[in-house]
Amino acid sequence: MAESSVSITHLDSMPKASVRAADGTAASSTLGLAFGSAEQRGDTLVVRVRPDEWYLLGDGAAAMAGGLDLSGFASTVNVTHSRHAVRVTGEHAADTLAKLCTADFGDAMTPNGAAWGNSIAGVTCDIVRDDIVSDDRTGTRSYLLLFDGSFAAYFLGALEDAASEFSLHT
Amino acid sequence: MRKKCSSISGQCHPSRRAFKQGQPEVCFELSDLLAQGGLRDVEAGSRPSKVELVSNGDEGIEPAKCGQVTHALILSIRTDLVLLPYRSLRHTDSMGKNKPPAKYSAAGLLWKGLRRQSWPRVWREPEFKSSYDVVIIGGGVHGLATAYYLAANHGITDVAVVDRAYLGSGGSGRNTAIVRSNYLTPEGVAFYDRSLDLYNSMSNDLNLNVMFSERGHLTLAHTDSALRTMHWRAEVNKLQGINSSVIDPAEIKKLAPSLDVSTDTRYPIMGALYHPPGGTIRHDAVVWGYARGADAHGIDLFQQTEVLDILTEGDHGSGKVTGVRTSKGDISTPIVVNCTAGWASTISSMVDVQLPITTHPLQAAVTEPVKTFLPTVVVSGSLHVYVSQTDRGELVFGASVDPVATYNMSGTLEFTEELAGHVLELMPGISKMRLLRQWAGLCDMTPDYSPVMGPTPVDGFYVDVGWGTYGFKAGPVSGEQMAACVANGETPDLIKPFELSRFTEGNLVGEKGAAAVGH
Amino acid sequence: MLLVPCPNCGPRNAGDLSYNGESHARPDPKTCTPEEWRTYLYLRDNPSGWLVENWYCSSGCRKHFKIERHTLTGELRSAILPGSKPGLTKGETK
Amino acid sequence: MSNRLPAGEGEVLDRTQALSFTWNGKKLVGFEGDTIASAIMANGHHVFGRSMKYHRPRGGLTFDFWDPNTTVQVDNEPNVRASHRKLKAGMQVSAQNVWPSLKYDIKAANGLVGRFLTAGFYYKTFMKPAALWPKYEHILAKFAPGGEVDLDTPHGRYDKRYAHPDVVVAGGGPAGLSAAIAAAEAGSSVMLVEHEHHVGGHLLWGSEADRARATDLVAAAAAAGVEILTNSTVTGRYEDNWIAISQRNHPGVVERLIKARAKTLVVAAGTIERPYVFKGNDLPGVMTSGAVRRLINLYGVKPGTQAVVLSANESGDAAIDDLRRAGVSIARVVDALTGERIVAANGSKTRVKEVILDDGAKIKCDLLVTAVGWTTPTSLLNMAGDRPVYDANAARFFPAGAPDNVLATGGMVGDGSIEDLLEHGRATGELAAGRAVVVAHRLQAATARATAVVSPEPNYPADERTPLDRWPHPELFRASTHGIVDYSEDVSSKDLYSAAAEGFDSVELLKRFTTATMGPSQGKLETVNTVAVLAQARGESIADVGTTVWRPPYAPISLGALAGRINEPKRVSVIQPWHEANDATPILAGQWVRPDHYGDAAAEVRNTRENVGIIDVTPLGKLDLQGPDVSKLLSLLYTNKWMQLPIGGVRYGIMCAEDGVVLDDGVTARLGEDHYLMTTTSSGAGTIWNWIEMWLQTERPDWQVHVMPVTTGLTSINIAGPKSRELLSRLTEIDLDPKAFPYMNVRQGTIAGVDDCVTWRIGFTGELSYEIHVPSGHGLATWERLLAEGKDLGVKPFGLEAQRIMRLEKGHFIVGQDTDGLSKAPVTGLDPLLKLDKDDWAGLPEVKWTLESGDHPIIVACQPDDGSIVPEEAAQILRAGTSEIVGRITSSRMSPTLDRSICLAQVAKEFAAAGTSLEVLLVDGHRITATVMEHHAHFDPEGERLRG
Repeated sequence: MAESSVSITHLDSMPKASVRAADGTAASSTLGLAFGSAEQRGDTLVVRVRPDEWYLLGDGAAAMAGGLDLSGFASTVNVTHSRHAVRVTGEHAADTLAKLCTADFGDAMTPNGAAWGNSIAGVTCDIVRDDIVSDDRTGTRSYLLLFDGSFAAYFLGALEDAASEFSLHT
Repeated sequence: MRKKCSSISGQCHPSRRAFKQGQPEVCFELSDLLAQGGLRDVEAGSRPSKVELVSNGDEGIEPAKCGQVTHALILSIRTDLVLLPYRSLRHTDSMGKNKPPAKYSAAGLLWKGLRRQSWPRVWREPEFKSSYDVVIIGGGVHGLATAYYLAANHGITDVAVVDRAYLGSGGSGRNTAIVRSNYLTPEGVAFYDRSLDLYNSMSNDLNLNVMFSERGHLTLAHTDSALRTMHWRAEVNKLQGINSSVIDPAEIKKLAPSLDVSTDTRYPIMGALYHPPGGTIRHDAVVWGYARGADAHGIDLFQQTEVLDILTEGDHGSGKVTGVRTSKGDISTPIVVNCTAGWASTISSMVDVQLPITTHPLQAAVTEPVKTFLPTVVVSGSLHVYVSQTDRGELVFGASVDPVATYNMSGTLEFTEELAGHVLELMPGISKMRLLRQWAGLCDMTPDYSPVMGPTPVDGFYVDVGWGTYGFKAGPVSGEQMAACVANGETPDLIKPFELSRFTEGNLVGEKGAAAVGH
Repeated sequence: MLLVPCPNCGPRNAGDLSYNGESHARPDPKTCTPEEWRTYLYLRDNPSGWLVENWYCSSGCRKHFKIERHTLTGELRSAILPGSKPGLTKGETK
Repeated sequence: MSNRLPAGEGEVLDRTQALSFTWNGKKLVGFEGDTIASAIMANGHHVFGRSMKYHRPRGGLTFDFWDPNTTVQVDNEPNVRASHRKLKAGMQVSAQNVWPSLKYDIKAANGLVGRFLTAGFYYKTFMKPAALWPKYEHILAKFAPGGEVDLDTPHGRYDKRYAHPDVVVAGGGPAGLSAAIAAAEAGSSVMLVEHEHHVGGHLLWGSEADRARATDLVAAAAAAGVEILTNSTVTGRYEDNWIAISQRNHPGVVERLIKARAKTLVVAAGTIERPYVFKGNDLPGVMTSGAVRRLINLYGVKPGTQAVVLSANESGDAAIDDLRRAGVSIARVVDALTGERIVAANGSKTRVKEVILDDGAKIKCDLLVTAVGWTTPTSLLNMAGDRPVYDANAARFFPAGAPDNVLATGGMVGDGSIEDLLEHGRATGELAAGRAVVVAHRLQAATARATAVVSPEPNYPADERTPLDRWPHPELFRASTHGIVDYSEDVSSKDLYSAAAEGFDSVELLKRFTTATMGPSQGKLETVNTVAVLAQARGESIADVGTTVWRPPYAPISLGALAGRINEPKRVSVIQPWHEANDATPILAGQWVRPDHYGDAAAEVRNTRENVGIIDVTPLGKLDLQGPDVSKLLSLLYTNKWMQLPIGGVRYGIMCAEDGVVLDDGVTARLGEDHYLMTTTSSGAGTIWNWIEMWLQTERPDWQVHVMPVTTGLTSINIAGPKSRELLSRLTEIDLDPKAFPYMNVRQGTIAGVDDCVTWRIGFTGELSYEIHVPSGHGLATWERLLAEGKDLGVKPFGLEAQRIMRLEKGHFIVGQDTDGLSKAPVTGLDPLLKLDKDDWAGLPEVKWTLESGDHPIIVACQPDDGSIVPEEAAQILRAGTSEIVGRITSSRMSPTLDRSICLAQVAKEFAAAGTSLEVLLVDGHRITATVMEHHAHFDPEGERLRG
């Protein structure tokens, strides 16, 4: 990734669903995962972002949400338009975010597959580390950031400003 | 105690009282100097040849010939020579049992300088007694002012003031020394305006220059709702006769040219509440002035004396005070006044009086000095910052209290970051100035942004607490009123709205109205 | 900045959470006296020492929890989610 | 006259790079690597400025960061530390605190006046007459020390970053380097922070062997992966090892603040050489041994020609060697270890001339070097709770009581050979690394992550380091004469004596009264001497007097760096680009930027009342509520009843805080059996979300409700006006017939081709109106469709101001404007909404008691009798003919619809009856009358228009 030390991509049309489900419900056991982790299932990234909330991200989100058994105390909301997604990728992705966020982006605390909520540049975000694994098995750091879309113009500006000391590609 | 005092509190000028009581009064006029065209016109080197001053030893200075105009000497800090005509000096021998303090004056300074003498102790190191009429807990402005006025206004001098550290070690020495009276409610305005009056005459009343700088006070509004609140305050203020009005950005720029009043900022300055009588004061000097004054009246000040318990008889939470247990020993007393901040709940819990208080740190910081450029006090509620520049050139900053309740005064990095960000929003040109020191004080916050003053369910236990971020401003009037409250056994009208009972009765003070409106 | 041990998210900077202060039991609004209700509303122990207080992990798991904190030293003893047993997480102590 | 020495082995200069600059307007040349001060000194100038109070000329004292005497103005930057800042070509450097000029002789004034200007003199004078104090104050302010701020200085680029290193090492001397290397070799991530421009500490100005060792250490640190930050300072240590680092040499930024959560902090700040207090100790040419060593060895500057050296230690002895090598003749070595002392120094106005010894000998010289001992800069340790203890044998303070995650090493904790210091540093680094491993483990274990490995906790390593020796050192603080203790504050030991005699005899009172230690070096040089002089004055030992606590920051940090990039979050709706393109005047409402108007708010009102208008109300807080217990939740939080709301119904409600004060209001719709959509005020959205979560999680944990904020997900557009039905019907298949879709109802369906829209019929403006909530990806297109489809109907956008006028015409109150922080629900006058017969709701008891007492103000509509006058919002309402406040105008506007002024006001209950005449005090002081109206609504009180 020499030509691009950090890149910022606004994924504004990515379908997203939120599933809330209490322990012991069918939806909870179907989605599974430990709190704070993410897993790619087919074309959907499943993220257990809070103890009782999952994000379903990607083209299969609606279908997966629609297919859940919502018996018991469980519900879904389409958050495609509420939560915007930005992907920050590259060698300096973590360095860029470390200028704006208190989180420890090191492997020990936030390994690939980690998911957590944190404020970035004053905006509350849900962060998913899902490194891009290329053919030669060299992972490239990548973070998916979900945040309230009304902040988008400000937030992208702050990210790009932070990234500008590295070699930024948008 | 419940002694009645013949003088009506606040009516009698302290210096007149002092004269009546047979203490020396020294004053000197500079009107001659003014008549010559002011200080700038005084020629360098025009030193008078004759000086007539006689010392009466440790008690300060005394002129050789009372009432005779004697000229004059140089007091200069550099090349400006300042003439101080020294006249109308009177002295009557002190017949009172209290030894008067050394009189401070320019002439005294000269005299001591000429004779290479040092000044006597500013207050005594008293002997610890086992009994007092009144024990005041807390050696800050509130406690010392209460002590001073008990003696000065009510003749009650068998009083001990105890402090766990040194005098003025708490909020009195940690605040940003801003005074003003442009509050929202009529009761608040009346109260703080009396305080401002006392501050105005304090240097003379206490014979110690507290360096009151009436430099004007600007409270900025960045939103239409904030502007509405400013108008509200201005209107209430004006009805109370307080000089307070809302001004526009152009006028703000004239008063404080360093402010960015352009409209394209994130927090545009839309207007400000301007309060010309507001200003700054040397906070330590106020503490020392009251301490010295109280001491001169025979009141005993005990530093490094911690209150361990308050002794009572009768039921918990409703008994009667009998004494105080301190780290230096027990004192029997029927009256204890809690004048603490940061320990108000702890002290009150000794007599099972629960207070509507949570304790939060309020942080402050100061920059390296630069040549003065900011002539007024600037406050922005929305940006949680207030700033003034001292005569020494340092910018002094304060903020709003930290949200997390704590008794820890170590200060945070975040405070300095937010402060700097907000200050640079207001004054973008000072990014190269450097923060020199940060510190914190403890603020006892109440639900209605107003203090808790007066008696409690425990007989003899009085409180003067809950001063939030505005305790320093209120120091003098609180002392005056608490002294009246203790001496007369009834709560004066000026502090009636602030009694503890208002919380269980549901009569909160309206200052919260402004604090909760808009941002 | 203080590290606050969210029982779910682990130690987090206090600035990432919301502080809700001292815990007080809510009286029955139908039967309480004005004094009881206003004690609940306004009066606080405010100890200079150990205090059980409420926090909200507003940017993380969005759970309310309690911690026991020493208001003078900053030391933390435990973090508790509502309904769970005390002593769930040991805080970092100084 | 040049003081530049021939090139030396250890110098940090690049003599091939000559740099020109100006000093007080005079053109000088230095070299790359010079500090500003070394360059000025090399050019033969010895006076850098004048002292603050007595305006005595001052020369360099320590020639390092803490030098109190070499602060200068550089271009538009005040207070630059010339002994630390590297010289750059083109710098315009000038002396500060000189008036009228650096050379002006004020000897007469300082000699004459000094004794009158004792510490605290200003407290004792200028009292009378009071009117004159401002003039004095004005003059005093002219004496303010420091440089000048150029208010047009642009905000340069400053930056910040967070870091999570295992170990931060503060100080890059031998012990710090050794600790950093050991920690890194043990596997820790390490940041080594050095205040000066090079790591190596005193090795850099030492022997050839010392310099070689420094080079080896730096190479070893680099090899071990230590992140070395030079020209950077650990400025603070806050709770839980939250470390602030000011980095002044990061490319592209002026200064950068690094905020590091260190698992262990190693403090290796070394020692600071203490000045000696004696008469004449502030003459130019009097300096510390470290100063001459740095000048000669690092900067190739000859500090004088003939020197007297007072030496009590090896640093003084080394300085003697350095001076000899530099060709400075040694007039006399005063060996403090054998009891020799100096008494005073005399000088000309610009230079020391002779030194008087205690045997009466007078030695001619132009340089007096003192080596009298060390101060331990425990500042960072103090911030961690350490309270240093004085050791009389070693004549300095040593740290005591730092927490386990803060370790000190090096000269701060003892003395020894370089080998001893390196060994102690190594042991400290290993200990720091070992403890960091445990802290890291605890952090991981406490953070729930599927991938976090939680193994048994490693043992917490105990501190088994062999302590460094403490070498004996004579206690040398003050000679038999008085001299300056605090150079930057111009406080002498005599001042301290007299202040103590006056009763300011505790360290804190003394500091406050004299301002000693309060200046730019914050007591790094002065505190210990201050304590020592106070101890002398009190006749006590230093240990009894105690010490003072250094407050952060360790060294001054620029406001720019603390501010960093200014990131202030801003929110906009997806329609904002359209608003901007159409000349909307923006208004800030909390974080939101919204259109206030599009040029003429009154015209927008008229068009809406006559035709149809649309407004972007996206910031309205919206919460999606799902679950079987939502109706119970609504009943608990709103004052009115919610159990019977039918599907498709919309209801208005008021929420109170527990003290009965109005918290928020809004409408909530029932979309399905267990599905509701709640709206809140724009500013209340976040608060209410947290409020609901608090109730659900802490008070009603058994209730099943899921809350999801959807404010941004739905773009909200209100279509208002008599033609709104016609307009909306062109975009939707939803049956808009009033019978099918009556007032206060909600429908879901497709609008403008967009599925999943929610439409409710409500009427904040008082007109027939529909509020549509469109998935925001389609918000802008829908807005544009409405404008295009409604062209023939006269559709126009309207902004916040027009909406506010129309709501005022309808008499709707705004929470936080017409109510305030004390307004309990009965103030709204909406008693029918306050259901006291419900078992519970937030704030119920206070509302009940308030209603029972009847003692509360109330919101009324009123109209000035002269309809052309608009009383200001906040105009006070008075009891007629008095100045007693009985209420205030809370909202007021000129109504374009009624063509007269209209108001809402809060008044005391006795003034609330319809027809009551109110006396209103205008801001200009005039009083007018206004009449209380029967209804809150000034316009269409029966609501025929909105129900039509």
